[in-house]
Amino acid sequence: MNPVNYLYLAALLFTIGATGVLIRRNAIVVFMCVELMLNACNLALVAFSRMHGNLDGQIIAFFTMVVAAAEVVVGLAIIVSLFRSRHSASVDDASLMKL
Amino acid sequence: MENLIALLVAAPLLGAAVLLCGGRRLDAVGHVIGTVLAAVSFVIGAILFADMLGKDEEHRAIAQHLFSWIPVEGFQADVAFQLDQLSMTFVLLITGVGSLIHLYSIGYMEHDERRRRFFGYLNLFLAAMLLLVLADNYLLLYVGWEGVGLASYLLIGFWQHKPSAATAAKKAFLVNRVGDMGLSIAIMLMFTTFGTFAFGPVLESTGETSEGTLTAIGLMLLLAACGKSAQVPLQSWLGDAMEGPTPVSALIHAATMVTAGVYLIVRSGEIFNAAPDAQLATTVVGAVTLLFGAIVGCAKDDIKKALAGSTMSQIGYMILAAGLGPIGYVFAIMHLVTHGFFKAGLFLGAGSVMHGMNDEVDMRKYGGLRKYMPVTFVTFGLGYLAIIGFPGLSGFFSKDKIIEAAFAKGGTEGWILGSVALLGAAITAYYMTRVMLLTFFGEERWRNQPTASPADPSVEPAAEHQGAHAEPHPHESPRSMTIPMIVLAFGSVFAGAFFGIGDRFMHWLEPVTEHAHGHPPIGATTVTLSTVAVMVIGVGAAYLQYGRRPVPVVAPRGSLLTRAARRDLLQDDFNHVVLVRGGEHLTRSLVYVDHTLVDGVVNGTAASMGGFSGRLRKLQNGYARSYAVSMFGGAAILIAATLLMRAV
Amino acid sequence: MSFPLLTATAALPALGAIATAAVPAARRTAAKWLALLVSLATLVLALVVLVRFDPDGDRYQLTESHAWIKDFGVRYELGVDGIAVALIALTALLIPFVILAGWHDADPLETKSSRWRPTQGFFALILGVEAMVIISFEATDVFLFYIFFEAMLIPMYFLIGGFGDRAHAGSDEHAAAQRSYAAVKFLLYNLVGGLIMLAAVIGLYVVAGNFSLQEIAEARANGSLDMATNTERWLFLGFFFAFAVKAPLWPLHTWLPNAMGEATAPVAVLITAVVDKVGTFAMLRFCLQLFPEASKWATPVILVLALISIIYGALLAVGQRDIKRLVAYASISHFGFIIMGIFAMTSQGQSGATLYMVNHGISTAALMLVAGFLISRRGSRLIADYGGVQKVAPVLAGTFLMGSLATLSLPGLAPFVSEFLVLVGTFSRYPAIGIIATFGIVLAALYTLVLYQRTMTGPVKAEVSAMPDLRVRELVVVTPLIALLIFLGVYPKPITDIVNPAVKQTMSDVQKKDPQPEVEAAK
Amino acid sequence: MSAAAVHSLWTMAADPIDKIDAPKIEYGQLSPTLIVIGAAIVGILVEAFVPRKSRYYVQVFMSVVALAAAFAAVVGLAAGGYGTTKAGIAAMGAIAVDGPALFLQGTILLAGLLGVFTFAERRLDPVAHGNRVDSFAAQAASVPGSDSEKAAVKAGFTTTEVFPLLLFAIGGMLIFPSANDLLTLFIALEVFSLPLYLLCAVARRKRIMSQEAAVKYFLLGAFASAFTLFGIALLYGYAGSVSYATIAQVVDGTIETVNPALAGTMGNDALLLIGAAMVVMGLLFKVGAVPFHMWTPDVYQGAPTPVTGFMAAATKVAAFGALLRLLYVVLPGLRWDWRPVMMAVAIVTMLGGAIVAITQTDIKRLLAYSSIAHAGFILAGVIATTPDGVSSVLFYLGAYSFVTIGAFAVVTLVRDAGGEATHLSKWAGLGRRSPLVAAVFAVFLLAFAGIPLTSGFAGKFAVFKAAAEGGAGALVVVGVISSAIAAFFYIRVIVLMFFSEPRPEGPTVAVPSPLTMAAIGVGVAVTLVLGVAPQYFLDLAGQAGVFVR
Repeated sequence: MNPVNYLYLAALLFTIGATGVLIRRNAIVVFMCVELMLNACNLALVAFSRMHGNLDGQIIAFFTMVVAAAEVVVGLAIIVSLFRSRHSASVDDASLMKL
Repeated sequence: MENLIALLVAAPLLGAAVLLCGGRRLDAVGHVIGTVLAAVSFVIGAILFADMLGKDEEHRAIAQHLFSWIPVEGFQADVAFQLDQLSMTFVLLITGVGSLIHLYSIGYMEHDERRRRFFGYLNLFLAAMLLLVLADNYLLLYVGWEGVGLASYLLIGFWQHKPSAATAAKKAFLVNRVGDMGLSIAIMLMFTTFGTFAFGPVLESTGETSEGTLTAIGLMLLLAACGKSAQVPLQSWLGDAMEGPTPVSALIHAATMVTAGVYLIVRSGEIFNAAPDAQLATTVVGAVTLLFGAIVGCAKDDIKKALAGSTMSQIGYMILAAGLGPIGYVFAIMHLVTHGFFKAGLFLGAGSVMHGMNDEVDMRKYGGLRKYMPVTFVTFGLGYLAIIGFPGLSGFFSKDKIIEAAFAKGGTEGWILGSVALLGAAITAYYMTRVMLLTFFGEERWRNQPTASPADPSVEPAAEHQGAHAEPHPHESPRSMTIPMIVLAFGSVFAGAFFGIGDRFMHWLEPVTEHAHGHPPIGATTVTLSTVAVMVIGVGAAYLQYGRRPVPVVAPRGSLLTRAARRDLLQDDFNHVVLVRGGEHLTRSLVYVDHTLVDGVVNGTAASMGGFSGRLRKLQNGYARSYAVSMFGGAAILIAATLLMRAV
Repeated sequence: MSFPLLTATAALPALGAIATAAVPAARRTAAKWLALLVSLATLVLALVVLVRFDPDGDRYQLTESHAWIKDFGVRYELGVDGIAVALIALTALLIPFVILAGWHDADPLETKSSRWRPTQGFFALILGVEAMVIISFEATDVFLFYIFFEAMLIPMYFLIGGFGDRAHAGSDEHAAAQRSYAAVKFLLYNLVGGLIMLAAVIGLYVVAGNFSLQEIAEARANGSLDMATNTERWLFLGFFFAFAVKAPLWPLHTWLPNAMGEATAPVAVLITAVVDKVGTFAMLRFCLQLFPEASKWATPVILVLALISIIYGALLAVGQRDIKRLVAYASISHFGFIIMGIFAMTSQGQSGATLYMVNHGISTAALMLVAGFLISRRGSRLIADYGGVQKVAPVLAGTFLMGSLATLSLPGLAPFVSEFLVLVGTFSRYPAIGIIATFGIVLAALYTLVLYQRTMTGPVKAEVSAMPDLRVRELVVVTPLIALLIFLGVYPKPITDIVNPAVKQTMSDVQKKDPQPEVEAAK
Repeated sequence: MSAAAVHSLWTMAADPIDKIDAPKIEYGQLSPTLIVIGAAIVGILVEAFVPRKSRYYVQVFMSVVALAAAFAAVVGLAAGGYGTTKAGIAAMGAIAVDGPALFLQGTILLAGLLGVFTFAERRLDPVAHGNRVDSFAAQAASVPGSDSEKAAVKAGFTTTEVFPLLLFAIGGMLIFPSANDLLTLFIALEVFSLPLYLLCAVARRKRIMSQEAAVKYFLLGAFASAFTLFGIALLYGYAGSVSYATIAQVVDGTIETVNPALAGTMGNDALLLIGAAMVVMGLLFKVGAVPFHMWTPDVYQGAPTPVTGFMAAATKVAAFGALLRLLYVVLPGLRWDWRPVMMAVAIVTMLGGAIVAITQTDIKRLLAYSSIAHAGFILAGVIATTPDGVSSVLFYLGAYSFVTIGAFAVVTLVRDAGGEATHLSKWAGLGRRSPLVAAVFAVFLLAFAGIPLTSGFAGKFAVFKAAAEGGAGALVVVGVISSAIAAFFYIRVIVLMFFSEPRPEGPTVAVPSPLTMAAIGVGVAVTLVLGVAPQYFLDLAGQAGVFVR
């Protein structure tokens, strides 16, 4: 199958993720959407890696996963603390600071 | 000898400086210092005169260069004096009459606690006036020109606590400024035309430039003259100027300063000779003012204002003469001098009357004063005869000559000007007789009726113990006041004859103003006779109106003309409506414009910026997702733009 | 390496400012005396400069030149020509009077927290301004000039906003608001001007590659540096705009009345007599030298604006109810004359303009300071609140009159000389403009005399009946100024001698010749 | 991690393995980064093993020492000529050690040092239960206002983890501008972002806002880095490598050995342009350029002020460093594509920041918007695309970071019952109450406004000059206009402080410990020195103005 299709898929996933970030209220979901975007990137990297026949892309993909994991740690910590202090995980509720 | 010229100016200047900066400790001796220094200046003048007479006509003019005043690339203004016959005439007049009036003021201002300052101002005036007539270039003349303006401003407003006085002073200065504008423009024109504004070079090289330029310069000089000499249309200030102490009116607003315009025109003779249009304008101004002043003089009940009108009209004669060119210059100056004598005399007389009448100025409240103040009566009477041109007295000689010259101008102009001058003579006779009768003859209208006018502060203490409503006790003035009057009376009697007979004065001035004999179409004798005739008519008319019938204390409503004349023929109202009111509206609206428009634009931009900011910051609505939207959109735009850049 | 006289002249007040600011709160009087002494010492230095300057010598003298910011092509270059010398002398001369006049203006009203030291601040700021003004007169490096041209706004800003009239002391909320509005307006106007100039300065660097006035001017003269016409015009406009705001020229003038109205009289003098002069001076030195062609190109417009300033300023002065605002508008009118003289591009005009800067400084100082004394007595700036002062305080009235007469440029007083020179200079090239401008002298008489009449003459108002006459300190301030006015009116030669060569130089920079008199032209 | 190395490993798999040659690491040249990260790791251990009472002192001491040492190392390297002559690529192509890198690392380290000082400040808040407290939550985990929080406060807990976090962030920032391939760039980005997210969340006062700031920063930051990563993927797809040098060569078409597999994608400029745009966007997010700026005000306001100060200064420095390297090393070939776009961004950033700031009422938000406007000014220098441009940007960053840290440090001093009094109305009459503090803050504001004799002016002049010479005159005009607008609100604050009457219930100015004093003092000193005699530093930046390829 033409590797290019993987790129299209990656782009699609990335867009879905981005859209999710834009439309979903729940912080956790938003965050998951971000993760989705990262994984879209991974897909693209791997696809390119295959096309170019060198390993860099795959290596980077691994790094990305690690980074994603780290982000989860930090992110969940923050989101949880927010949730505990306001009993809601809606990003729209967190709008004290504006203008 | 040359070096004396500077002293001439320096003496009174020193006086002014000392008196004005000296402070109270000089109060006791101030008037003495002032008078002495004025006299010193007169003596110096006399010495120089004697020296000048010693020389032959060609070499009489002397000059003194003090220092270079404003040295700038291509622009040379010096402080330098020139003393020729013309200047000398003025020097003697100014210092002579000036000294007399200093003397007179000692008595007149006796009760004023600010007498020292008064003498300071008088000295300042003398200095400025001498500077004016001694300057050897127009710019220095300009300094004197405005200097006398300042002095007159200070003296008119001497009793500053009187709003009327302060206003009159301001008015005088402002109207004069308009004239000064003319003078400065004239000087600028000279500079651009001749590259200099020293009398010598300018007047010699008049031939080298176009008549148009010269006309322009001439008209500008005329404007200046109108301001200083209270000629129509800038005459309005002189009447109000009578707010000043009477000696001031006598010295500045009768004898000397107001005649500076005549000096300016005669001095600039060559320019006018080469610019007939300017000359014509001058004669017209003179003629108009001559009538204007005379008519106003007839209507005024305030003795000083009546005399002021007469001054205006007499100077009208001089300007008229000066406008006639070489045939008139000499007579203009001659009339100027004689007028200096008799008009000063008249004013001092008026002052002396007021002095005896608790400063009452309304002639309708005088009457029959001749037996209470004989000296004043006699001197005033002589001055009166002189001004109406009673044969043999000085006025007769000078005025008659001017009328001749006016006719001699020839053509219709000549006829018109001449007849106007004649008419003026008649009216002069009329209103002066009126003054005379109202003041010294008739029944004593000042008895048992209150003195209306507020007592002059200088005699406040007196006024108090008399009570505000006490009836005045007319009395002769002190010696220090009568002596000057007597001296001036002599002048007004004999000066004319002395000058006129054998054309002494003409020969004296000729080298400076070069004289041309004018031949009136109707012989000189006819003119003389008609002059006398109209004079008699004028006197007669006045006698019929004021000598035979009792004079009402309260002025009758009078004819339309009379009422208009009482209001200076309404031109003051015109000024008020057009200039004052209009000006106020203009400035007020400008203030508004400055605040709303000019300032508004800036504040407006600031405000709109703020509003824009306020709207813009609404985007920062606190919702993380909308921030994400802007980022997403931004990214999209960024990518699109980048691709676009490549596409184009 | 000779003694850096110019640096010293600027550095002395700067150091003095720091020292004054450092004086402890309690020792207020000490701070005042320190400031006064420093300003006097500066005056001495300025006089030394005046003496050391040789009118017939090089164009720029007492020059100093040190590397400063190589990367910006900036050097620390000082040097004075006649015009600068005259203005430095003026500045150094006025500051002591300003300090003396403002002796009590900054005394704290109520005892604030011990760290609040208004008095020290006031005098330190004044000295700071003096230092900056002097160095911007001395700078022959565009960038160096620009730096201080901008920086002097800050101390001025604090002087205007921080210290009001005793009449409207801090307690009054409204007055405080007015004051800070005026201060902000002053700062923003000048800052915007300065920033636009900054763009032009950068542009100049891009074109010329360095900032040395002399190098650029020479390069322009000998054609080795030619700018595209448009570039030159844009740069010129950038520079001129800033100077026109500072000067101020209609329609950029509206900050001046507010600033002068709200500031104390000494500060007002500082603004109009000292700081604003930098603007006109800079037109003469930078606009004409760096952009001769553009200057000539812009002349008609500028002359018309100057003309408007003259008439407009005078008319508005007539319409004012507030003494200080009146003087402010009068100043606008006078600045119109100065700018007109500069751009008439005739020797008389430019000598006149330079002379005008000096004379206007002295005369406005005299008038404004006396007005300040008057206001401090009655506690009101409204003309209507006065009347008959002449009777109770004759000396005050007399000095006030002298100031007024100087303002209406009466012959015999200094301003007349300069004003007439400007008029003649303008007239000889642009007769119409010259004539219209002459109307200014009538209007000047109008507003000054109206002011004098309303405040000083007439019946004595109850509120002023107990008004004391001038005190010794105040006399010490006014008398020398008036004496100077008279002296320079009778004998301006000392200044013209210094100025003329510089003017000749400028004229040659713009390659302009004076118009020949008709008669000689005919020959 | 260079592509080549990995590749060889993979291909050799078939052959019998005799030895694996270890990658070559120039520890000396990497020492600054290594020191900091090492110290951070040790810091974690400290948290684990050192008794609570003494942690604070150990952490502060260690952080200061580490940063000082790292700075010394940077100076050493620079002195050793690694900035100029010996500049080169280290760590097998992953890290560039050259002028800009060292200059920026130095700046970041100094900023970090001052940051540590402000972090360590414990005199400002009133003593709680006999313990001096800093501006960080007693126990970030506990719910605001809950009993556990009270207990934590009572027990005198302090979040000393902030110091290791700070060190990690600094470590990431040190790598960021010197990253020489996209992978390193991405990792560095995350390494300094994640700790910052956390630091934002741990304020002692106004914790809700603090957490909100953290959430916003985190989500948006992650969002942005996702874009960056996708951009990286595309660039990799375009060039078949993530190494700057290789990509640059591919862009210029000067690459020597063309792998036939690459030929397909290499031609495809869409990949290149989109990829580049997305990577750049990630960086623009970090520098807070419009329209990616919206996190800035909220985060700056919510985060603990010391963190804000550090973030505002150091993040900008690091991000601009990376941006410069990306644009000058990787994409010079694309200059004509990105320049106009960046110009537009610069213009909207300058104007947007300045205009919105006019109506701000909170001092921290105000400074946030001003930092946006300044990002615009710096972009003007970036766009110059001349060596002068680089050095002007370096200089500006240096000058700006000190002013910023100083300014925020002053903000920490003005306090009332509710902690820092950041609402502008509370600052009224500060100049009357405590002239010194007000004067210092005025100096910083004037520097922001770019008044002559302050570093702000020198920097602004430098970048505008560079821009003008680089042919971006329009930017200069817009720049001065927005400076004028900006001046307005800086002056507003000064007016407020000096010309309006103090409120009776106004805030008090806390007397700080020598730490904050040092931070502020250094800020003022640098501001004035760079304003009056900037030549030396300009030279420094000038020498550092060349990137190694």
